[in-house]
Amino acid sequence: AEDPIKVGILHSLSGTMAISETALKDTMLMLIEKQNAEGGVLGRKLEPVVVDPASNWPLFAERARELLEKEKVDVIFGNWTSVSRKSVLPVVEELNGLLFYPVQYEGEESSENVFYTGAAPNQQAIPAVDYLKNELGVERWVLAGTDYVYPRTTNRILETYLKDQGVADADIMINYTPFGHSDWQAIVSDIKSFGSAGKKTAVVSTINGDANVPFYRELGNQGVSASDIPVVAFSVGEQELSGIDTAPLVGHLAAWNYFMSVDNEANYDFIDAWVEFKGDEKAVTNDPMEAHYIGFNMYVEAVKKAGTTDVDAIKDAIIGVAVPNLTGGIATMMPNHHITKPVLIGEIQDNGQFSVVWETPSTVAGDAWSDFLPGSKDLISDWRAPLRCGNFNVVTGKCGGSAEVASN
Amino acid sequence: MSMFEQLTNRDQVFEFLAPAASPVDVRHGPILYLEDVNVSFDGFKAINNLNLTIDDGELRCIIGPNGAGKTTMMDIITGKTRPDTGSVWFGSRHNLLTMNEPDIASLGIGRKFQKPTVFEALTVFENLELAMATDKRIFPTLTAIMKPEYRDRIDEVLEMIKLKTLRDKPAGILSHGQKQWLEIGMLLMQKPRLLLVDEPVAGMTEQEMERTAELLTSLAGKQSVVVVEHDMGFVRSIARKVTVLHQGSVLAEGTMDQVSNDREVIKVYLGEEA
Amino acid sequence: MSIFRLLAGLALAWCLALGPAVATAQVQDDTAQTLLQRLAEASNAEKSKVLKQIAESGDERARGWLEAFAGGRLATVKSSGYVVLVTSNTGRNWQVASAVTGDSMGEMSRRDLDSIRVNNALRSQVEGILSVVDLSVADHRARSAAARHLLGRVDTVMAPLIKERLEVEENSQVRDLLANALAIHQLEQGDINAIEQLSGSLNSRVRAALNNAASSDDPAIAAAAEKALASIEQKLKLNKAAETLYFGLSLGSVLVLAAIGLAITFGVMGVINMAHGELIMLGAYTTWGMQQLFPGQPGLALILSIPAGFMVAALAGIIIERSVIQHLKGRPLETLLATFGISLILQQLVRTVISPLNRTVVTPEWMSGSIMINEALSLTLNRLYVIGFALVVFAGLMLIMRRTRLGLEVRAVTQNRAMARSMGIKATKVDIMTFALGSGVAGLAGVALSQITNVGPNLGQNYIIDSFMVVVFGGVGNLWGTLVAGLTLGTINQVLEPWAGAVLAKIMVLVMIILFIQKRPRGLFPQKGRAAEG
Amino acid sequence: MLKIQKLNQYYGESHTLWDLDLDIPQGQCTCVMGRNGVGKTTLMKCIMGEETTKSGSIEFAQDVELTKKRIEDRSRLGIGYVPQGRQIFPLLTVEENLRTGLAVRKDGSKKIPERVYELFPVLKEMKHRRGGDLSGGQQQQLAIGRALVIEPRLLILDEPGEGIQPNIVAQIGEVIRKLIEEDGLTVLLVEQKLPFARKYADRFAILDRGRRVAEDEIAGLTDELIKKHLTV
Amino acid sequence: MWLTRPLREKSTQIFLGVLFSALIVVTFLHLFMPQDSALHVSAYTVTLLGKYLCYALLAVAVDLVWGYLGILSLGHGAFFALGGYAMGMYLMRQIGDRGVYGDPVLPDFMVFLNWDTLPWYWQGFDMAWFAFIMVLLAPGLLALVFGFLAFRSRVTGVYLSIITQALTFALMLAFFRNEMGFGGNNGLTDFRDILGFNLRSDATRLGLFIATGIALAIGYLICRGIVTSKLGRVSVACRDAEARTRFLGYRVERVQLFVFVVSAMLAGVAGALYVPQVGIINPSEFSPLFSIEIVVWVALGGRATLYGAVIGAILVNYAKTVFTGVMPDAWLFALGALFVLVTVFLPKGIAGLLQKRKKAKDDDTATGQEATA
Ligand SMILES: Nc1ncnc2c1ncn2[C@@H]1O[C@H](COP(=O)(O)OP(=O)(O)OP(=O)(O)O)[C@@H](O)[C@H]1O
Ligand SMILES: Nc1ncnc2c1ncn2[C@@H]1O[C@H](COP(=O)(O)OP(=O)(O)OP(=O)(O)O)[C@@H](O)[C@H]1O
Ligand SMILES: NC(N)=O
Ligand SMILES: [Mg+2]
Ligand SMILES: [Mg+2]
Repeated sequence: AEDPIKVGILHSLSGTMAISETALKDTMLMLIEKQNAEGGVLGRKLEPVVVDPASNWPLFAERARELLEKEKVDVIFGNWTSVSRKSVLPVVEELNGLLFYPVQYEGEESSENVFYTGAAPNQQAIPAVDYLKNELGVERWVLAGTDYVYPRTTNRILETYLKDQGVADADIMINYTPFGHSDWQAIVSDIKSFGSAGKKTAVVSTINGDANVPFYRELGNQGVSASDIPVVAFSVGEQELSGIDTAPLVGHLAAWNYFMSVDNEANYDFIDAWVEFKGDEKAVTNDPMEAHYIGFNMYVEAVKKAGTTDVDAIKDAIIGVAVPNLTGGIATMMPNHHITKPVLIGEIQDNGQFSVVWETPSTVAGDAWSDFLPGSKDLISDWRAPLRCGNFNVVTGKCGGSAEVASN
Repeated sequence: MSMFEQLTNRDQVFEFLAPAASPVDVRHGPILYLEDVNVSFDGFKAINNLNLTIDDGELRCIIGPNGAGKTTMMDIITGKTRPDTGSVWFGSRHNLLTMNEPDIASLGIGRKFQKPTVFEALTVFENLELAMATDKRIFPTLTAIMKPEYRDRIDEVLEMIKLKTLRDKPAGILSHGQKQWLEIGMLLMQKPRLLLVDEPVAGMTEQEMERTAELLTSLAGKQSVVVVEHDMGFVRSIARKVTVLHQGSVLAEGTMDQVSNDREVIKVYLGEEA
Repeated sequence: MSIFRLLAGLALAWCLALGPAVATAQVQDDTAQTLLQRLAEASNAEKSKVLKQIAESGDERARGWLEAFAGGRLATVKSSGYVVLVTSNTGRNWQVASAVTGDSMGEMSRRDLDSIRVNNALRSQVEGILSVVDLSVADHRARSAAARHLLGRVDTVMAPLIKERLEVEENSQVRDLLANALAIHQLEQGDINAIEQLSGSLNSRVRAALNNAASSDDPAIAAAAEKALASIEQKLKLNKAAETLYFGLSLGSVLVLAAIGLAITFGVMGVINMAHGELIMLGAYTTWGMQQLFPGQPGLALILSIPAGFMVAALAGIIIERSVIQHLKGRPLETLLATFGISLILQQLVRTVISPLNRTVVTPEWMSGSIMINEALSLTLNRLYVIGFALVVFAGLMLIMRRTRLGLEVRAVTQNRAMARSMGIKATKVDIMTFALGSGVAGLAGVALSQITNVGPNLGQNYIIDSFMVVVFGGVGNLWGTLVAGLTLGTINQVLEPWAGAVLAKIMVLVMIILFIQKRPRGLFPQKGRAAEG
Repeated sequence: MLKIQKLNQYYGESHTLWDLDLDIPQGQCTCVMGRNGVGKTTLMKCIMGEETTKSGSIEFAQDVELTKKRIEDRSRLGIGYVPQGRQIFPLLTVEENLRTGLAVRKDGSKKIPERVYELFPVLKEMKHRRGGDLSGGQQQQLAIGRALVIEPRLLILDEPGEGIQPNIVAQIGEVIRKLIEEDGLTVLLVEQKLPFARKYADRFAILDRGRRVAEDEIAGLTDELIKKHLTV
Repeated sequence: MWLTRPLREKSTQIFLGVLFSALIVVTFLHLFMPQDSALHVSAYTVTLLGKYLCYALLAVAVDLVWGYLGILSLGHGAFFALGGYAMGMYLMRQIGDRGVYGDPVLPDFMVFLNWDTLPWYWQGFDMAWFAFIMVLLAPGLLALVFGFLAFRSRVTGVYLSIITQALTFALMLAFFRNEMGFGGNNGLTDFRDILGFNLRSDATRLGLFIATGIALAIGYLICRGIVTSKLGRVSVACRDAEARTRFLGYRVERVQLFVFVVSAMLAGVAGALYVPQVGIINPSEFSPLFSIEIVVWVALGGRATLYGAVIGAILVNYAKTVFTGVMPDAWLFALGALFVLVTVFLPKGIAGLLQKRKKAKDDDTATGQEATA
């Protein structure tokens, strides 16, 4: 047989991010196993190469280099945090690798070598705010986040967006907390008073990771219920809920592109496979896992289409590739290396699942560059010939500063 | 002991070129002067209106019951303890209460502690090297080199304190008595104007005591020496003037004979048969 | 929303007028089934109507249906469209029962069921219906909750009914709430006199109503509302201060709990125990484990976790002491290296054996929510318990260290091991017991923390730095110091947080610690005297 | 009471005690003498178990082989130790320092024997002061008092008079005699000061460079011996 | 001269010999061995080794203050990170208009945070000489101010350790804040050139590796020079009996300050060389756990030996690299066990093991003799 196709898996298995990323590694292993059971791709088996960047950002770059230079993998699936992606980015560009990034992120990036299968802000944050405004009549906004770039950027975008819609300064409260923040007493109390001004108030939460549990606990204990002040979260999924006592949370919201509870045969099959793979009846699936599912299938299709695993060939072939997602729709790889996704709003239920209460009528294509940030509203990304540019300025008609990189 | 003096002066070719390390002004009287000093610890008065003067070149013995405040007095002089009230002058120019330990030490006050304290990780030789009177600022210390005459001096002292064989052993392995000797050696290296010696002969044999007595007497005159000791035999052998401290203040002062016949001193300190 | 109002009004009428007699009424089973099926098929707007009909049906099962609907536990069987009640909805197969008869229908695959969607608006509507019904129940707490729910939700149809209810209501708290609810409604109608009733209340919905009135077109009303608000603001300030103090104490007691075990192992024994955080983590996982052992009885499990958490962590401590620490006597700095290794191992052990994911620890009923001091000041119960627990643990430790021989012996052993042994003190035993004690207390901290924060492999790391900070700030070797330091740092943090934000507040606290140590180089309660100065 | 035979001790590679034999008869005070660094303290530490011996035996009360006992059990056998350099617990109060000795008392008493306070009244006065704050002499008194708390059968004193005021030194001597005569205590004393040794000891032994070079009744401590082994 | 004195020591000669041979061998194998040869050292490995050498220099800096001065700094990562940021700022400015937004002056993260001018503290970092001075100055100054306050007040022991930890923790939180103007959590990344050389070329990488090796050699010499000088013995005296040293007339706080600042600067240099090799600097380098880890390397290698620190740093990080690759799920067990076993069975670290061997051969060489002029 031919050499196997080597698939690098770059997810933290230790350190603070292991909590989120371990499941993604397992997802990849499961997908690869399944693909191999079906005979691989182009008659070649797939071979996973797992490394542990240990939640250490420089180590991500080092491991990526190891995967590409030493292990000579054909493609990498990996990363969770933005900073780890930023760390890896120069390496995959230098060594001309392929990276599939499965997590919702702040946008403002488009690399020739990276495929963003998670949501850009316009595929999560904006629709969620629209829902709150239009369906729940929210007029007053708390933007609460962990102090790092994803929440900062998302909140900037939302702030601009809300103000464009006529929301007054006084009706927006912005709050940042450190990673792993565990004492939410004062903040929840502030949110409560902010919410007692007579207008319907909601919290848009970009609070990350471990900080969520104490946050929701405090909300519950201080008697902030979803019917008073709903919280819509962008980083709380089924996996996070599996570590929370959900009873006091019922009715709070999350915006994602996938929920485990979605009633769809493909989804049920995926869940069955996952439960079997993990050997744990309680194993849950979540949005980034779906993103890997989509990304993996897109890669497989692209390899089939190109007939090779050659990186440049894949880059050309993958644009336009469409595969089914797990919510009954189709995900298509766009020229800006982002994909089309439906946006779903779900309410937390007492069983740790979300019940979908609203969804976009059709899928939304991801924007690499936000329309709501002054620096980027004129930029577009298109990696097809002849443009081949990740940051084309439509006003000046020039490809931004990365022209050199593109020809690298 | 001219040999010793020679040693200590070897780098001073001319008197007026001597480093201004110890600009003590003793023209107008005593080298050390304590007036109305008071110290209390959590309400306990350890030093109580203490007045004491030591003349330049004097050898003074201080005795007194355990807890009389002798060590505390030395702590005050060397800047380790700050008194609540009172004044402490070194010569007529230096108010010791405004200075910190290293400043006081560089003025020329050296001390041997009651409980021997040496640098255990350093060798005996290095202990002496560090004590040597040299420029103790950072860069001079960094660039200091071991001149042959320094080495000779250290070896001389090593000979004197009988630790030659243990020269390159870490000081941590010394026996109790050997550490006492090493501390005395360090004091000698320091060439201070004023030596404060807290219980130098504890744990020494009679003969060693005699040698120590000789050493201290020989230093007096050129340097001022304050000795605290409980061994009356030793005190008697060196004493000129003796001060008895009791409950933080001076109980009696005078010659050894005067003091040892003082009823109070006998009562609180010496005991009937001494 | 007016549909909801109308419905609520009707329901109230139904309830008040007919009383318990209606509760026994029953509709035909097939009618009920159709009703529920319509609920399943309806759009959100229509669902609202159907809910109304269900409420009006007066069926004794109606409450169950409404609650099940609000809880997302109604589903239709895909093949038949039959509406079922989901009695257990975890995993891939759900337990279902007939919604109409209540008979169990066994397990069904998730694939074959279609959940009836509910959302916040509908849930709120159901709550409204139920709370109106609840206004006439016997339990005054339930009435009070129902009345509170009505604040800001009364409309013209309901107003007279509330008035009637107000006549007969004898509980003063409920009366007050109802009066306020009514007054809000009247204010909305432009009745300036209502402001008087509202002006003393600290309730946030009342404030919301007054805020709205303050921007009213009628200048008289606006002015009166402003005035009422101002007086409320005044009272709020006081409450706010009290609240901040409470937050501070509660954060402080968490710090104390996390640090107090370290005050023993590090402060007294001198072991730089980097695995302290992981011992806390073990305590937290023990709580989780106990809750798995006693499903459905989180309270009992939690109480049993106190001894269990202590034992588990103490046992781990003993193992650590015997296997590693005992070989490092007299080399305290090396303990840092070894225990750092142990902490890595323990973390990964939990990741591998249990899961890298956080575990759910349920808060028992009696520990959730808050006790209300007044409308603006409530003390969250879990935190209150933690404060109490911290104080009890502290007192207990203090007793052991002060009143028992162990306290004396451990200090003797750490100050001069050889001499202590020469005095006949069994140093090895003392080491084991002390380390076990410190570790056990860390376990207790874990039990408490499981009620506040995540139970996951990183739990320990989040507290280790703070713990060392507290012990050192208080003065190593002094338990009082740890207590005071923890509470002080907690309070300062909470005082700073509102105006500096959480991140800056934390930075400021750290800088403060640095500066404070300059002033007092040996912490708040330094070891004094000759020996300490060295 | 104590019979030491062919004892050898090393610090790392340096041989400190050489084939040392020593007999300490019951109910007497034996004084060990020798220049600084000859190994007196080392010998005491070997008896207490603070240093391990390479070979040889230490027999206690005819039948107990001390070298096989753990340190903490030695004090339980009734050996009290006043080490050189006092070794008090600096951060424990005076009273707590004394209380450390209570655990091994045969009668299980929880009270510090009055005798200790009688002998060293200053200790009673300073009961609540930290041991480390005491003056040198006071600490020495505390160290002796602490050893007495356990009511030992054998009392080891390593230069007990060091730093103590003359009248109390004399008093200590008297107490030693009294304990020997009244309670049948055995005392092993390290002392440099001849007058004290002559006055209170029954026997002496001289060490030189780790070897026992003389052993006799105290009367046999001749100037010649002194000259040979005790002068520098 | 104090700096050249260590060159006469056998241990320093061996150390430098091994270091320079390694540099030469690696360079040779990288440049002249064919790519497919088993002996070829890839650019990946070169950079990896370069990273180890940075860590080694950092560990040497920590050993200087911990081993010889008794100051257990749990915040040395802060100095490392500051040096790294100074270098990162230079590298950011070198990107020029090649950033995603094409702004010739502002780094990308500033554009997207809507900043319109470069903050004052970013001025000058476009000039290499200025940036390189800052690499020394920033950590040096922080150490100076912090050390001045702490040593003046005689903060010692665990109290000092914990406030160094508080220092690095506070800096971490501060640098996380986007308002600080250092790129927040994402830090500084996507570097292009250094001194005009393309950072993405193998030659530059090799150059950086060699530069790091030389920096380590110089750093080692400086430290060795200090510890073998009289000042080194004074340091040890401060470590063991601070009060006693004062009574000899040494200003302990100045000795501590001097050594601390030197150590901080070395750490800064290590950070500056680290950043271009790993390609990112972000606030996690300030994390207290990283600083603790550095101490662990030193302890593992053998405290107060300097070369032990180098061995410890390289060994632990090599172990990490190997373990995370070979057994990604269980590597923490292995690393944890390594720490435990070394402490229990090798009380003086790995250097202790080497010393024991050496001791058997030639007995002692007293430090006093090395000081001979
Ligand atoms: N830091 C302190 N805290 C409390 N008490 C202290 C402190 N320092 C000294 N003292 C007390 O002050 C008194 C004087 O002590 P000092 O050490 O000066 O006595 P001394 O004369 O040197 O006695 P000795 O002859 O026994 O050495 C003692 O009672 C001692 O307990
Ligand atoms: N820990 C140690 N390591 C190595 N050598 C040691 C150690 N302790 C003591 N020594 C050496 O052993 C010898 C005997 O010491 P010891 O303390 O027993 O003497 P000593 O007879 O009690 O003297 P002193 O009269 O000074 O108290 C000394 O030469 C000393 O240097
Ligand atoms: N991209 C994120 N969520 O960091
Ligand atoms: Mg004294
Ligand atoms: Mg001795």
